[in-house]
Amino acid sequence: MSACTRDEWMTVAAARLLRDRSVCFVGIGLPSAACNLARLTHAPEIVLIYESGTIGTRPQVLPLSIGDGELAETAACVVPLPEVFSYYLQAGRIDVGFLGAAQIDRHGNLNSTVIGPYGAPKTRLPGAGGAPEIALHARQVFVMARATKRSFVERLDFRTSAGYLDGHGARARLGAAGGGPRAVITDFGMLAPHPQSEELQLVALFADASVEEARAAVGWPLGVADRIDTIAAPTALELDTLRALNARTREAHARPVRIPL
Amino acid sequence: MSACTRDEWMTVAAARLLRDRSVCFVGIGLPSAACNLARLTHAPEIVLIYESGTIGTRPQVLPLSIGDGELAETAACVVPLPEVFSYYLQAGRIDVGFLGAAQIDRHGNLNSTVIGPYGAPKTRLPGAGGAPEIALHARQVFVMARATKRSFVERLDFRTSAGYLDGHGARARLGAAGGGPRAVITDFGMLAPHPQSEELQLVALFADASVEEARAAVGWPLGVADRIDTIAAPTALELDTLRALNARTREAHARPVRIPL
Amino acid sequence: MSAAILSLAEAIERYVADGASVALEGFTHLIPFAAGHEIIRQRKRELHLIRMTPDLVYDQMIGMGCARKLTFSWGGNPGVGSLHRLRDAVEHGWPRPLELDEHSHAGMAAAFCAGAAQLPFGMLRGYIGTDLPAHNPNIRRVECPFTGEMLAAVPAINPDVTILHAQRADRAGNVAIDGIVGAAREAALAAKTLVVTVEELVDALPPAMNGIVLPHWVVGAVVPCRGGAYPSYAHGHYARDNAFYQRWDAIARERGSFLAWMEEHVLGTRDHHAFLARLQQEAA
Amino acid sequence: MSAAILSLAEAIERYVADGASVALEGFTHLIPFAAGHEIIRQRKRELHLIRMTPDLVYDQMIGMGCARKLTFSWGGNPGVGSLHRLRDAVEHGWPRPLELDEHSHAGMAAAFCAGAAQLPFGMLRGYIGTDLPAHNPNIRRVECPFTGEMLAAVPAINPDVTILHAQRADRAGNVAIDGIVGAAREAALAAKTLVVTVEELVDALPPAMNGIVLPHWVVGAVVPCRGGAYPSYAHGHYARDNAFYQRWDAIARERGSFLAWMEEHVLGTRDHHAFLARLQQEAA
Repeated sequence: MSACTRDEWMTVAAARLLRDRSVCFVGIGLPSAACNLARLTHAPEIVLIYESGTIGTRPQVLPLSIGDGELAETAACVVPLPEVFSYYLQAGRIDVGFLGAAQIDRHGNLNSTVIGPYGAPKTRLPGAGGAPEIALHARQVFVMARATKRSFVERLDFRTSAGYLDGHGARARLGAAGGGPRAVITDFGMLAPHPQSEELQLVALFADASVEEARAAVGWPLGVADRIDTIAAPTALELDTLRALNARTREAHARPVRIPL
Repeated sequence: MSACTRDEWMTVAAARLLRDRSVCFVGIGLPSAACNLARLTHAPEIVLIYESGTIGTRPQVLPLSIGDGELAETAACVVPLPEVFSYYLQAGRIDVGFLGAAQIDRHGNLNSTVIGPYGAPKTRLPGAGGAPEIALHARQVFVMARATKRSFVERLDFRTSAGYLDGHGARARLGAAGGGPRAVITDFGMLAPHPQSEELQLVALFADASVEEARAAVGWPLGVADRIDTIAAPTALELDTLRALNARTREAHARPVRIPL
Repeated sequence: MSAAILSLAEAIERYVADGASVALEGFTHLIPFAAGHEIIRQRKRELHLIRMTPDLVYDQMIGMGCARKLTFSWGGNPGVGSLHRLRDAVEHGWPRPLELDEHSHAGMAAAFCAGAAQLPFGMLRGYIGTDLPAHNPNIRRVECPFTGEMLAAVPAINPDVTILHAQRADRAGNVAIDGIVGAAREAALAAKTLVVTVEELVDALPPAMNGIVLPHWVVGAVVPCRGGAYPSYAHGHYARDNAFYQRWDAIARERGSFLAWMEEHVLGTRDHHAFLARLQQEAA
Repeated sequence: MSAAILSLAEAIERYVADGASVALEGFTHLIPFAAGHEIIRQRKRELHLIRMTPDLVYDQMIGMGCARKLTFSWGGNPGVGSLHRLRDAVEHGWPRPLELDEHSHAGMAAAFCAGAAQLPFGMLRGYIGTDLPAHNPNIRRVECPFTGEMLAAVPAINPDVTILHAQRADRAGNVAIDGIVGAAREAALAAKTLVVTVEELVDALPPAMNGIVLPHWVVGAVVPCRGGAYPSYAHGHYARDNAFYQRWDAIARERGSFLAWMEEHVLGTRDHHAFLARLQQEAA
């Protein structure tokens, strides 16, 4: 497995966190790959929900968009989007929500809105989408984001969705129902909140990564847990399954589409 | 047409009030017969909605209940009941609502809840159902009720749904969106609100009924419009169509149902 | 997480506790009669019954003394007339007094929707000019923070258990409903536990796309129960027995005839199959 | 009362006035691209564009100067990256400044639902711990009259015109949608006028039962328009052209390449058929 990329490792590490039969609210990109990898390996009965309203979907290839036809065709049912957010997410029926972001701070708060001032942005990002309420209501949130000092920052330019706010129970005091970001899977390993301070600290490293690499990639003084686990390299099965999924996906998305004339 | 009953005449009179293409929120009983008679005669494109969620239904026989299978099978679509009340009725998409009641007062307010005090009723009636919001939101309401001094009363025991409240614009001042009870079809003819006082007054009589009969059947001193129209007897087409509909209905409902063993 | 597949007796025993709030939903269509009868057989007491249209099945449960409270919006025998047992309970406290939590359809629908969405209240533009709010402290008002308009508010309904009847479920517990659905889906999603009796258990549901499916992980238990909605109906399986609804008027009018009928047909039968067999025997 | 059957040019001319609030909905699926292009061809101006996920069609309208304001909840090229024209408008005011009314998906869904129900506001348990309310006075709070809990409130969205694309309509104007629907139905019912472009006009819709149908009397106009969702997709008719979405990133990155592409493909074609023919020619 020497040639395994960090993206692959992140995807495998995230997939391993998912228990069979758990109900996941899936976003596009690495989370979608991780959830489907879990489904194709150790969690065949995992329930995948995409915010487009596809409930219990089992795509053969990864969707490019959150609303690809593949998702609808393989779903147990398709419901209107308002129902996904009110009857499923807000109602507390989601075990795991996945989020990514342009910026994350030490308490797992996320920015996907803007770099620079809101009214005069340096970079306008896509915005909130489902994130604020996923962050609020999912029993646990997993964040997947590659780490740099520009993305793992001391201070967010904008708080799009709540992690642990200022920590020390601030989130719970505000009445957020879900458990918050229980894990941040990044390209050196994994961060998790300290039980009291709720500050993200290093809890696991990929087998070929180091604490120094982690500290160099994070824009705040990164705390380290008493014990740092090692995340084993992807197994042959995991890697083969993921690569086959990605290959099927590339092939499907490259297939020329007939212009509907 | 000598043998035409007053129920038939009421049904025909109500049907004649319905314009083609109007959207009607239909209740069970005489209103259902009237709406379907209209559909089978002069208003083939009338849109019938039953509160069970059947939109644009075209039943071959009259339903016994508001949710008979016949309604679903012949509907343009079937939507959940909350949507009927929020997306259709409350949203102001209903032209005509039909209501009946155990008691009606001079301003067209209706009681279908209780005779006697609410906490210690002499007769407990079925209750509100859809009536309060039909009364509020339909562009116009038609009431169908046989008249006696016990049903057309000086004072309601309970106000289940709003007509013109105390009249003189009281309804509009309360912010009710719909137009209120524009016609009360009863077994001597028709009442309608006076333009200023909004008190129901006699505006039309069946060809064989009299003002005296009307006054004798109404529990308040019944006002009479400047001009009283005569409601022509049912035509042969109307009566044949209605009787055929009722005969089909009786036959269908008498058909023994296989017990699903 | 996945739904258990139970017998009806097991499901009622396990999920309907004395004193529980229980919603048997289904609007005319798919009324879970078999479940109501089993609640009567198991002599459940002090229930808070919830249902937009109590119908015959609640008339039976109320008359047999299962209920202390009723949340409802229309309590009649559809197309026929009164529910005599409901009336007797309200008018004369027989067999015991019945507390009423009374709404309009629109209000109760809003309350179920709020329950399904886990919001504390539902709102509507309704109840204007009616006496209901004067008799029900559960009908209040809320102000629009943008326009200042006052709207009606009702508390969310979240039954301890909702029981539905549906056409089919698969072995994982996914439930599919065709036809008139009323507020059944909202009542299901609002419940702490959902029990669904079904006409048939199948290996795989037909493709649903935009149809009505309750996914297995919101379903507590699935109960195979053929004919479980009779004398109501199951679209595609059997028709509503309108004649039974008409006969019920005479059966339920007097306490004696009601009790005798219930003794013989419900308490005197082991299960829904036996109940249906008894009726068929009588019809023959 | 019944829907008019119009050409796309007629429908846009008649129903989309300069300055109007316009929602082209459809969540990834059934995005009404043809209608957006016709709005550009007719050089509509000062529009208040409304859409949960602006997507390429809004990138195009914004870049061509049709919009003064955008109500939205996620503005990216799905699975690809940025909407460069949206960014240029927000970051540099090119071709003109764009006012933002920014929400989360849950908030915007609640606003569409309120619009469809003709309620003045929608509510949700949301926006907690986010900076959005600080920048959007349209996100407020409302107190539950039963529990005292504070919930988020958003004003109803009621567009002057909503435009959808759907698979089929019948000649009366009943519209049927299969597959992913997003908030399209709520946006449709919230609109003052609803225009629907469809893949095909049929004599009779297939039986719908619990499927998604917009009845003819809520539809203002139906526009036959084959391929009207391309490069988005119409379930059962054609697939999403993911490659086009990826190509758009390069086309839209610079003002010059964007304008040249729009001139040639949209302004330079008479209608959607000609647009598709031009693309096919290029692909050959």
